[in-house]
Amino acid sequence: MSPLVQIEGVTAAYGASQALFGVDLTLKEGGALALMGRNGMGKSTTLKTLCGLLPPTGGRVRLAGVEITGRPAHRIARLGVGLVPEGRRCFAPLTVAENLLAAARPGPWDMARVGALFPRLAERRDQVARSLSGGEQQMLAIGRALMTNPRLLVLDEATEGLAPVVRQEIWAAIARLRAEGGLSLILVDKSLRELRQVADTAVILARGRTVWSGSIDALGAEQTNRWLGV
Amino acid sequence: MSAPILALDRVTKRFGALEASRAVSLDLRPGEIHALIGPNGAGKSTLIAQITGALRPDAGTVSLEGRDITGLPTPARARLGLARTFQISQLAMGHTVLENAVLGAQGATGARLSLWRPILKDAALRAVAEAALQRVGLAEHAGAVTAELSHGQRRQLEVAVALTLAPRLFVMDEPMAGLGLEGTAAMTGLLDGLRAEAPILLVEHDMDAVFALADRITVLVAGEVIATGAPEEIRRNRDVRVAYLGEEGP
Amino acid sequence: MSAILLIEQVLNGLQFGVMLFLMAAGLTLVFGVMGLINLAHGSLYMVGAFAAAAVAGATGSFVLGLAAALAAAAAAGALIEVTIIRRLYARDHLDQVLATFALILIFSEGTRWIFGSFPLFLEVPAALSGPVTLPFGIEYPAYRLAIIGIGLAIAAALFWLIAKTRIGVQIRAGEADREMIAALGVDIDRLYTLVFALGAALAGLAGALVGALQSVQVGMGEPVLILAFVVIVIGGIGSIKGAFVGALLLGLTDTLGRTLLPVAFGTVLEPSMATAVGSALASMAIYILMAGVLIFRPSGLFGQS
Amino acid sequence: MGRETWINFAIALGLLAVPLWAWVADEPFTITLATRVAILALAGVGLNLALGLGGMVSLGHALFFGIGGYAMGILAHHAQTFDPLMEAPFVIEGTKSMPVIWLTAMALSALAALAVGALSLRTTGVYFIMITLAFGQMFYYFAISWPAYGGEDGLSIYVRNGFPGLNTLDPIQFFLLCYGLLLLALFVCARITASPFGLALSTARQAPARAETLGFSPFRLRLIAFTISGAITGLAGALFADLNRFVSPAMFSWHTSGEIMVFVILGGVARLFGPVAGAALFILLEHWLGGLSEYWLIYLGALLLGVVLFAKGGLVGTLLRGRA
Amino acid sequence: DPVKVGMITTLSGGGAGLGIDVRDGFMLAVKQAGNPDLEVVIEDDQRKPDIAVQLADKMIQSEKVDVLTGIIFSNLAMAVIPAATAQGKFYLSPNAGPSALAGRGCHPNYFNVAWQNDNLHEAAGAYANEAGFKNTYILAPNYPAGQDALTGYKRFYEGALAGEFYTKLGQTDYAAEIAQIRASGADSVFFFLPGGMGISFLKQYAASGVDLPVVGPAFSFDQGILQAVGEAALGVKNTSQWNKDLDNPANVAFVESFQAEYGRLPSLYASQGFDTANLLLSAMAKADVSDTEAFRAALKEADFASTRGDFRFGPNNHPIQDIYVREVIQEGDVFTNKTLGVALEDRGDAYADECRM
Ligand SMILES: Nc1ncnc2c1ncn2[C@@H]1O[C@H](COP(=O)(O)OP(=O)(O)OP(=O)(O)O)[C@@H](O)[C@H]1O
Ligand SMILES: Nc1ncnc2c1ncn2[C@@H]1O[C@H](COP(=O)(O)OP(=O)(O)OP(=O)(O)O)[C@@H](O)[C@H]1O
Ligand SMILES: [Mg+2]
Ligand SMILES: [Mg+2]
Repeated sequence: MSPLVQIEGVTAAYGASQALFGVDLTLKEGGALALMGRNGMGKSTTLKTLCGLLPPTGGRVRLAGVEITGRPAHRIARLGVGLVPEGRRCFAPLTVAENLLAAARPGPWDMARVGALFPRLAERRDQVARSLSGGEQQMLAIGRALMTNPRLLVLDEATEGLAPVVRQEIWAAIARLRAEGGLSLILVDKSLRELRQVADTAVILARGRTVWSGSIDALGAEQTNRWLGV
Repeated sequence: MSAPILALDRVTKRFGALEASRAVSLDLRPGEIHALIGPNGAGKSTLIAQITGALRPDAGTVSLEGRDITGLPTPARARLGLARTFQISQLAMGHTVLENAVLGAQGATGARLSLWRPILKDAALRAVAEAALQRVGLAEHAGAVTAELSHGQRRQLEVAVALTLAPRLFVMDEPMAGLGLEGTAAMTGLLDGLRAEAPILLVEHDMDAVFALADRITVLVAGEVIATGAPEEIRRNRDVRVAYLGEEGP
Repeated sequence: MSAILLIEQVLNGLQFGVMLFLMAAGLTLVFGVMGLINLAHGSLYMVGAFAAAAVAGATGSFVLGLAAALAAAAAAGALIEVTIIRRLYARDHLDQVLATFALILIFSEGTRWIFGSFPLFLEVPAALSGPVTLPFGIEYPAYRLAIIGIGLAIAAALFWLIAKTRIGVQIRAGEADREMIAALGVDIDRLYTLVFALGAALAGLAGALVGALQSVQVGMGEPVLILAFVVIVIGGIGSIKGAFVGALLLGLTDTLGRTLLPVAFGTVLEPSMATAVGSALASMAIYILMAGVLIFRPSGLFGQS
Repeated sequence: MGRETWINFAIALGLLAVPLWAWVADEPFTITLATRVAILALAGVGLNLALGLGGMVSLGHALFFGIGGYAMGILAHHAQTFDPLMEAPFVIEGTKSMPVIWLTAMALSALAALAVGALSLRTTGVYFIMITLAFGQMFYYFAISWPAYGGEDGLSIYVRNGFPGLNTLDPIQFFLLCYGLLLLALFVCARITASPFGLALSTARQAPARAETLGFSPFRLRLIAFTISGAITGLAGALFADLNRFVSPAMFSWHTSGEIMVFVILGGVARLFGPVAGAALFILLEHWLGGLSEYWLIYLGALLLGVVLFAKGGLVGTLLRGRA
Repeated sequence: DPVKVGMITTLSGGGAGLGIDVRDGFMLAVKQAGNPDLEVVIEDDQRKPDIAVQLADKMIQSEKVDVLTGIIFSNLAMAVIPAATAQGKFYLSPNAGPSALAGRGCHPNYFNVAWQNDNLHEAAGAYANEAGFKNTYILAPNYPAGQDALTGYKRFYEGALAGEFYTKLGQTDYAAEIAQIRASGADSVFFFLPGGMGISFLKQYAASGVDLPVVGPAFSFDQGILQAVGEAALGVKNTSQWNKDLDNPANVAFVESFQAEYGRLPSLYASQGFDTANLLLSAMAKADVSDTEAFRAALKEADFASTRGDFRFGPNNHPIQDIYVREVIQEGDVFTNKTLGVALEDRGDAYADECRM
């Protein structure tokens, strides 16, 4: 069986400035992959090329064996990729309910189930997203991605700026999503401890290249020291 | 005990039915870092907005060095020595790093803005700006256009601009947000040194940083202060653990 | 001025307002919902009127003319969306102003090239020509009543479309963050082409309906465009409800200003002076209204700040 | 010197060289065209201060252009007919002296800009565009229907106003006068841009919250810039009226506002010499295409469209990129 | 010597139809004359005063024309004519005749070959007396030409006014005005609403059910416009110095050749363009343009066969001519005008006395 995500030698650039120089990454169906690296090393950019938000300038991206390199974002999303972007990017003038509705596609995840996962969102159904607190917006972004009923959920710093309890809540929610099976994950986060609990494999980027990959348990002090600065 | 620099007295703010600040009182004393923590949506940013003047409280007063500033607009507060950094960087992206800092130095002088004399030729302002950049470690990027900076560098520039103001106090909204582990450590070191210059009111979710830095911590939940005290007391406080830190908190 | 006349003038004001709403509805869709300043909206209005006049002239059927207006304007709208407008969403307002200003030139002169420099003929359908008698003995043109009806129906339909349907939500989401809505699986490009074509079709419909009352000529879209902008700015951009209220307010202000101001000045000035001053002020009235509204409500009556 | 400085230098030189050549070759109309470019560029320089530096997209600058024009028209008209502008409480006579007219034009348009700005700057974005348009339209309709100074027919001034020591009726001398004022305005704008005020203003454009926390009120900064901007455009209006020896409400129309904006965008927003390049290109196009076909506006439209879509940053921006 | 004519007229945008007719009429006469000494340069003013001024500068300074002509609209005429005549050029106006240039602002080198702006309105006033109107409602747009129109009408009209109303320039909806008219107790309506404004007014008036008699100047009932108004205009009386059925040889030949050349019926404006060119040709036959005095005298004689019959210049170089009343009729499926009679005979204008030259 072909892996769910297979990224091979992807390069990408913002205008004239190149950001990715050769990223390789493989995620098997049902797996959870931690994408790591210092600030500005290309984590978000890699995720953008995967989701079709930034067409790669070279290399290949495959989803469940189908080549999707350079396809428009909405096509890729419909193949089952749900994105929780860096910086939340909720639809500011829309209400919570409308934010969720805009993304909805048929499947097990619906308004009620998202509301059960994040009761706070259910309470604020009719509040516009721009007046939500940062944490509430983060929950909304995750809920919104779930509403597309993805097979792959891509979380780019999903716990940034969240209170510890909420962060724990979200990690618990992620763990639950994992346990229920069926959903594969790619995670970017700065908390190593939590990543270790959820992810099974890890990829480290430096200067737009894959510099290390393997089982997360194999990630030792030497690598974290060298590539992450801790 | 020295007189507080900043004092909030029963500040209250409502958004419709929601009470985002409920009679919040707190103060900031010389030389301290006072951390304001609380769950998402507790009303921290709302409180900061009332301190800096973006929002006006429905009731209660905000005073700076004994002077009531509740009704003052933001620029007037800035001129009184209130410096803030933003949760999401607010920088002139098209300007160079130096220009962003020099304008802060200009603001600090409180002088009327000249329309004629080129600002970059003003040696005194440049010196202040360059010193601030030096301190946050951006000196060699002074000529770079701000849009080209990495996220972490922009956070550093935010702090540098605040430094140029030579303020009476700092109000910082999540300065660690979006910084990597390394960056967080560097920022922690920077803030640690800063408190000698002016006290800091710090809003932050990074508990490692908060407990490493804060002299006092105030916990806000649902718009209300549920505890204020030294870090150790807060760490041990049951209510705080339930409402915010969680059982596995540091 | 008698009470009956006053009632009739209020009715005229409302009718003018509804007419303006027809013009403003498409504009607010595109302008508010998609965040695009489309100065060429007036050109689409003109395209509708010319298509209607040409087809009605050739076939003798007003209904066919209306259909042609809808089709031609929608097609023109879709065409410019795909080739030009699409590249402007991400640009700032300035680029949009310049590009659509250029489109006005192209449309106007292109129309003149095809249809010549003389106004075309478009007539109110026979079934609706002439007046009907309303309560209080008010005689009112049947065609204008029909316009009021159509305008109200369109207002309701649009309001429902944008506020209540999933497509409406997606359109608004797309305005807030195009890239994000695409990443959630919505084909925003196609959606926007459709919306733009819908807005254009509304403009074309307005052009055809109003063209039967007015003169179908090159440049007819411009004064209308400005009025429509005033309407949606008063109402609050992006709000169909705002456009509706704004249009009625503007229609009433203009009509009553025109008729009442000279009378009002007549009480203090000599007659010809009063008409001159009164009508000078009346021609500025809607702009004064707009400035007044914006000074007290900087984002219009129903706009979100 | 930076690349942009060289481009600016070339533009300034070009605008001077062409009419000088025309003077030698006895082509007075070319001088007239160049004068037109200089004056319209000056109007654009005014707008650019608000638009480029301050981020205020004003679609109402025709208002100041028109006020400048009418300041000239009314003063010269009274001088021409020898009846004073005002008799009580003190006498104000008309004048044919350019310096007096310029000062009046600038003062009046600055005053108008101050008032319009104070009201309009409460709004932002599209609302600002439209409220400035509304103020322009108010004046337009007022000027059309106000009979005292010709209404829609406008006012003709038979002889161009005078400047001490110059013969303004000589096209090249009048050109040099306008050119000098343009350079002066450009110099002033360059200084303002580099000044503390300019830096604060453009910070207020890019990050208003930042400007506030540094102690600057964005509203005040914008209002001051808008006023200066209005004064410069007003001066251009007075010169334009002198060039045509005629003023009419058309100067107030939204087309005029649109055209001034087109100069700025065509040349490059927030580029010092953008309006100069834009006005020159526009006038050239108008002049050349006008002779091509009765439907030349189609070509003009297509060209403008091409510039917006494919030449980001306008002419100056494109030149900068082309050489980079 | 050859004569070079600069024609500045409106060929694009809103008022283009009028400029095109003037140009076509003018060029028809030029073609028929076949005079190799006459050269014409044509430019489009876009109906913008500043463009018109710029074009005039260009024609004078770089094309070195001897005669200027072509302007349609009064506000553009005011911008161009005083400066052109001050520089010693001849100006022959084929359409606009603002009062300022007929009175104190008259100039020996400025000839108006159409009418003084008030003329057709004056004729409408005179006709109103004849038709027995006692209580007319009058309206016009609020700008100088509109104000002049109402003044002109009142100059000859002897009855009472049921109302006097200024509309906004460019207005397209007249429901409010029509309601005022209905309520005013008027027995007739006079309006001056040029271009699209007139079309809109007439269509809406027809639909309103008010059926008071209407009279107006020819501008809203001319050939180029009538097809767009349609049946709504049938029966309306309007005043004009020309009509296509005027029975003089010059006119019969003109109407026929214009139709043959351009495939449409000539309009008022076309006839004015045609007359302007013939006036110029008649002067060229008598004098050399470089001899200003002689050429001016030759122009003043107006020794050409005008399409409107008798034509001569008054002391201020404005026409003295008959002004007719016409009625809108339908011929087959074409709407056109039929001459009913003369409203004002040998009419000069009200400003000639103020002209000192
Ligand atoms: N929109 C953009 N335009 C230009 N350059 C960009 C843009 N976004 C990112 N970059 C650059 O691309 C490189 C990779 O950025 P990316 O956002 O992928 O890093 P990251 O690993 O996600 O970092 P972080 O942890 O800070 O989010 C960086 O050098 C960054 O400066
Ligand atoms: N303008 C507003 N209208 C209505 N509710 C608002 C508005 N602004 C904030 N709120 C609400 O007030 C509460 C406090 O918000 P605030 O942004 O102050 O929280 P916070 O403590 O800063 O949270 P975070 O840590 O997530 O940033 C939230 O529930 C938010 O939804
Ligand atoms: Mg990232
Ligand atoms: Mg917050």
